[in-house]
Amino acid sequence: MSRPELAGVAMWILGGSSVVAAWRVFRTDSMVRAAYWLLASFVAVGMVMVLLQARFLGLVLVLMMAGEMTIMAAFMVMFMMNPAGLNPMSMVHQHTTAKVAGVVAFAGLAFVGVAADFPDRPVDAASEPTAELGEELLGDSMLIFETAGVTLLATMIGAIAIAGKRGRFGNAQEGSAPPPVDPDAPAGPDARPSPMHGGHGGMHH
Amino acid sequence: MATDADRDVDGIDEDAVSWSDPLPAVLLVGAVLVAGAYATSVLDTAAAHLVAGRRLRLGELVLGPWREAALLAHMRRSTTERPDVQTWALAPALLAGMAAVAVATVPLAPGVAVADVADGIVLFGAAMALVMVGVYLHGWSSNSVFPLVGGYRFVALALSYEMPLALVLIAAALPAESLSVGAIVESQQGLWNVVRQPLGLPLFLVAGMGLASWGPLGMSDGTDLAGGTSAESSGGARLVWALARRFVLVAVAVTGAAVFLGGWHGPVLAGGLWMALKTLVLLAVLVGVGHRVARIRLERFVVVAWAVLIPLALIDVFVSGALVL
Amino acid sequence: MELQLLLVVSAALFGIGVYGALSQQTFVMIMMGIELMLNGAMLAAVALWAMSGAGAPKGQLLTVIVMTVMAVEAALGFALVIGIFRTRQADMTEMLEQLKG
Amino acid sequence: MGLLTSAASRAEVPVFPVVGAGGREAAEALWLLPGVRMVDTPRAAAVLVVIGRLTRALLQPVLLVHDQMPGPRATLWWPVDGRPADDGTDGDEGLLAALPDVVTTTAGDAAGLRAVFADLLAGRRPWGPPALADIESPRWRGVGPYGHGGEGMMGGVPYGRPFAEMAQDPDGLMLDQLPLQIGPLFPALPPGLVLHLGLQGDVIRGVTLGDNPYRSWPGDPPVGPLDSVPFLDARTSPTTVAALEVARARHHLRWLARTLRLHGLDARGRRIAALAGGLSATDRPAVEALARRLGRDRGLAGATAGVGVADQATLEPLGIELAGGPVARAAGVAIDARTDDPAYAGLDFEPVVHHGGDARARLRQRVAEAAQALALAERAGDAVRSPGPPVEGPRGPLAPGRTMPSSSLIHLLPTLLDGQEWGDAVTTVASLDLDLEEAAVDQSATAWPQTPTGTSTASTRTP
Amino acid sequence: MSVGPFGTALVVVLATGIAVLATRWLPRADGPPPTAPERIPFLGGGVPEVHAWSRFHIRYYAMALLFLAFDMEMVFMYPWAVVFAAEGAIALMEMLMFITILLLGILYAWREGALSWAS
Repeated sequence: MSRPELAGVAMWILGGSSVVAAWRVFRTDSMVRAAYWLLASFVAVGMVMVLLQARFLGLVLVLMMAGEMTIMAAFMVMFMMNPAGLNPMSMVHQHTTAKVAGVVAFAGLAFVGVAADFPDRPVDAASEPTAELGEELLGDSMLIFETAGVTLLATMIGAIAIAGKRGRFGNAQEGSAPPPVDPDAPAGPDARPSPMHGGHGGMHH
Repeated sequence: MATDADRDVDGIDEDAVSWSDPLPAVLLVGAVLVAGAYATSVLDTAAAHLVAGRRLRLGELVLGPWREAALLAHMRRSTTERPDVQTWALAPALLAGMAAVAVATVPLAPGVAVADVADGIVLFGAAMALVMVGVYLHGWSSNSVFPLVGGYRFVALALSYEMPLALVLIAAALPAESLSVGAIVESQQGLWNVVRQPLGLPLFLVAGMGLASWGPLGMSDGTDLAGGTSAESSGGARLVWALARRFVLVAVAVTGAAVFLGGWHGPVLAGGLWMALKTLVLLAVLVGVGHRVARIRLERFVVVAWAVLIPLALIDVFVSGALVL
Repeated sequence: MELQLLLVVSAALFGIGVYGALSQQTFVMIMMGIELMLNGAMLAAVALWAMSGAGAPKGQLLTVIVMTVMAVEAALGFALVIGIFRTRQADMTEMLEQLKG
Repeated sequence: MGLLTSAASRAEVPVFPVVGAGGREAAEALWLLPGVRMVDTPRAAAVLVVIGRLTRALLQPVLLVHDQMPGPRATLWWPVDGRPADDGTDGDEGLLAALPDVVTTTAGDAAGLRAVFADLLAGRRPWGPPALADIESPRWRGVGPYGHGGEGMMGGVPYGRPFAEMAQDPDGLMLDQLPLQIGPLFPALPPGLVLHLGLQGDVIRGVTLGDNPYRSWPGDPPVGPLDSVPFLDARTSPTTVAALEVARARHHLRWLARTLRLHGLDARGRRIAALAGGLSATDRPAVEALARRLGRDRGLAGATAGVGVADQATLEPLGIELAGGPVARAAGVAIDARTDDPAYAGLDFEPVVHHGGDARARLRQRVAEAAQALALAERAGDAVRSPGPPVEGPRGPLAPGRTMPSSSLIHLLPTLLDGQEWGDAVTTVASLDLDLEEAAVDQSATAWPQTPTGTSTASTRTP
Repeated sequence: MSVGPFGTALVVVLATGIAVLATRWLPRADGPPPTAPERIPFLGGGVPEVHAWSRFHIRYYAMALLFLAFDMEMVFMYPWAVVFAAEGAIALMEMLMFITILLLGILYAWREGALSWAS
């Protein structure tokens, strides 16, 4: 069995296993298993990418997703009851519409995938994809590279501001203090008018 | 579709015993891991006796690890009330597999490159990220309090050391102009990276110690958690977990030797011998520090890792980058 | 032939992601559905890059940007989940239906 | 299988020690025995060594720990200076008989231990049968869709245990809190310490002390002997100052050895334990060098700095601030019973004081006191101390009619441990150097024997 | 039959994993199956009242979110490292800018106390 056939068979197996893993994600009761079935699906997709000569992307996907899925598992266990699936876990709503939407999405995309004839321009095997990506990042798409950086900075600041308990403008539950009417009054958590309405509100009553 | 000429894309010629054939590769990597784990245990016992000032009998030193392994293999495999059996068995296998792939990416001797892929250090990074998954699963699976706390501690530790670990390897890849570990070893022909990038090796060893949860960064299996993630594993499961952790330590030592100590470069001895020597030196350093420095408080290490280690690693990257120009 | 296979697989991943995102009640499971959709999209992008895009670097860049989107989405998603859980003890969408005055 | 078992039988014996009443001294020796390895969890142990007298309250935990040992297991009992095996007053066979086939050997006998272990692995000795009956609460079998005892998503007793209840935490999140009883035999805590605590994630919420397992009820043999026996005798019979001070230094070094083992430094702890074993006044330079090295040890300093701060305000309500003792002196209280003891008048004795009151200050305090004690022992020569004034024990002053230091120190735990991370809590408890037996003396109906030579003249004592 | 470096790496991983899993069926002196008390988790002699699996409060969630965003920095740095020598000083400048932007995020997190664990 020569290399290309082996690669073809491997692609079938990996593609199939990523779909089965994705299906298992919503079928298991245990949250940690759900997160790691999703990781298995990502690892299978990563290996398919490696087979498609996009070696760097496949490996980096696995690197990223291992960390992300562990954090996802930790968050799920933190917030959801019955985290280990000891009781049957089926928290679903609008089930039929979801199934229909899923099948329609699959059918539509699969039809496009099969019916359309895409030009047959395979990537030449001797190319250095990682180096090309590097030149691309530093050359034409340098702007995208830097905006990605700024986006990540915004994400960091936003995530910490939202998730944090004690912000500079008072604790998360106490609701943020609206700006005082006269500008020279001291702003911030200590300038707390009478219990206000709206805003987070939730924890006050 | 793909061209059917059976051209070997990565340019490794088919010599007599090509180490990249599956069977010899598995045997070689297995041999390196088991020998490394044995050497780690022997060094650990020797360091313990040295620091404790106890008399060291050679027979006990050489046969000690084998006897302890035989004892654990002989003991029965007990379990807890409602564990997650599959993930409990998967965790050590995942750790051992990732340590194996990390060793496979490293060229162990001039011609011997098991799986020297073009993106070697990215594969090492991916493998080490999955090590975190393995240890967390090992803590989670036994449905017992202390392993769970040990598992969560390791996730915090892993999220802190992963950045410096990867950045330091990137710094080593700059002069080599390639992410392949073989190319990095080639680039250290005259000048080893430990000299060219002094910050590299210490940061790598700190992150590596956290990875194998060894010594001062031994958060996942600490004595204050009655054994941490392995508090409930017994018999064969305990043996396999101890082996897997030593395999990860060996993977760290082998990669450190290749990336920072010039790999198989060396004046007189054969390449493979240099590689073994350097790995043993790094293992001795890792084990020695484990017996000298107390376990660090995790909350302090997280702040130090993010506020000190990452900036240091970035300085290391940019300084070595500037040097390459 | 392989391109069709890969596009069908990515369509399947996308379909399961849509099903998951719409059917699940808890926020984190909805995020897993979204991640699956992005996973399908990324597989399709790489398949087309490799098979009919002649390895254009922009194809790889698109995949890296999709990865960035996944990271940003996950980070902000979890931040919102924590924020909501802290103020409302709600980890399911149902609990948020009535906006308290 | 012959090769495997023959190699296994020559391995170091994995031992899980159970410290019964009076067994503290022998447990120190167990750590240093050749060919023996102390393990942190019974899952890794092959031999369960019960040292000293098995009290009534220790029986159930010991049976459970015995059953948690996996494979080939044996139980060994090390009697302590001829004391009765256990509280066995109910019927003829004692409590120890509840443990399957116990082997009795003399304390500290490594050969006997290895012989039992070799028989065990060679098959000449059968594995210890389970001590507790194999009864499983059937109430959950067959209930619920999987037959797992749960109904719906939150209810029921899936697989025999309910889920934890939720509790508010200062971080503003309502999350589960596990109600736990960390039993008397947890290796990282002092032997016999029982803590009922809520664990939310890895943070302790709300600690209450369990009852003391070493407490002896009317009709039981008295508590003890305690590891502070030389100081207890010094109150009634004249003893040389040098003997007292060397005993104090040995006590502090043994504490230091156990604490280093908890911080992951088993080898360094073993070296100090060996030094403490054969300690004499001539070891003063070695101990002073050790004190300097520990002062510079940044790793240990980092692990203990700011952990478990017990300043004068927290000590005061428990009377520790008035009494003195290393914990108080580490918080800046310069009270030491030896200052107004005539025997120490000529030795220009100055109480060592540290500030901060955290685990690091206590560590430095005890090591400095050990070095100072040896210096005093050298200077004192063979001066004899006459009984009368209160004796400064290694944990605090010892005087008749006054509570033992440990029983007031132990009440620090609920205030110190609340809100602490588990690792810090273990460091804090270790830094207080608690001895549950010493605390049991105040609660016991009968006191420890006045004279150490075994002729127990039990004198009643109001608890 | 050479399957290329990645094929070999995959074979090595699977072989090691299967070897570790296979140790479960090694011949060993197996006693009777563990009884109910033998399966009780170890709490130092105490019996647990609830399952250990519960909503575990990870107090470092802010640092986890920071990790998610900062992890992407590595993805951009790998290709940069490959072409760095060829591109010269401009590459150094660009990556320096990218990194300072992200270090601002860490600085913010440090000042906001996101790195120190929630109480």
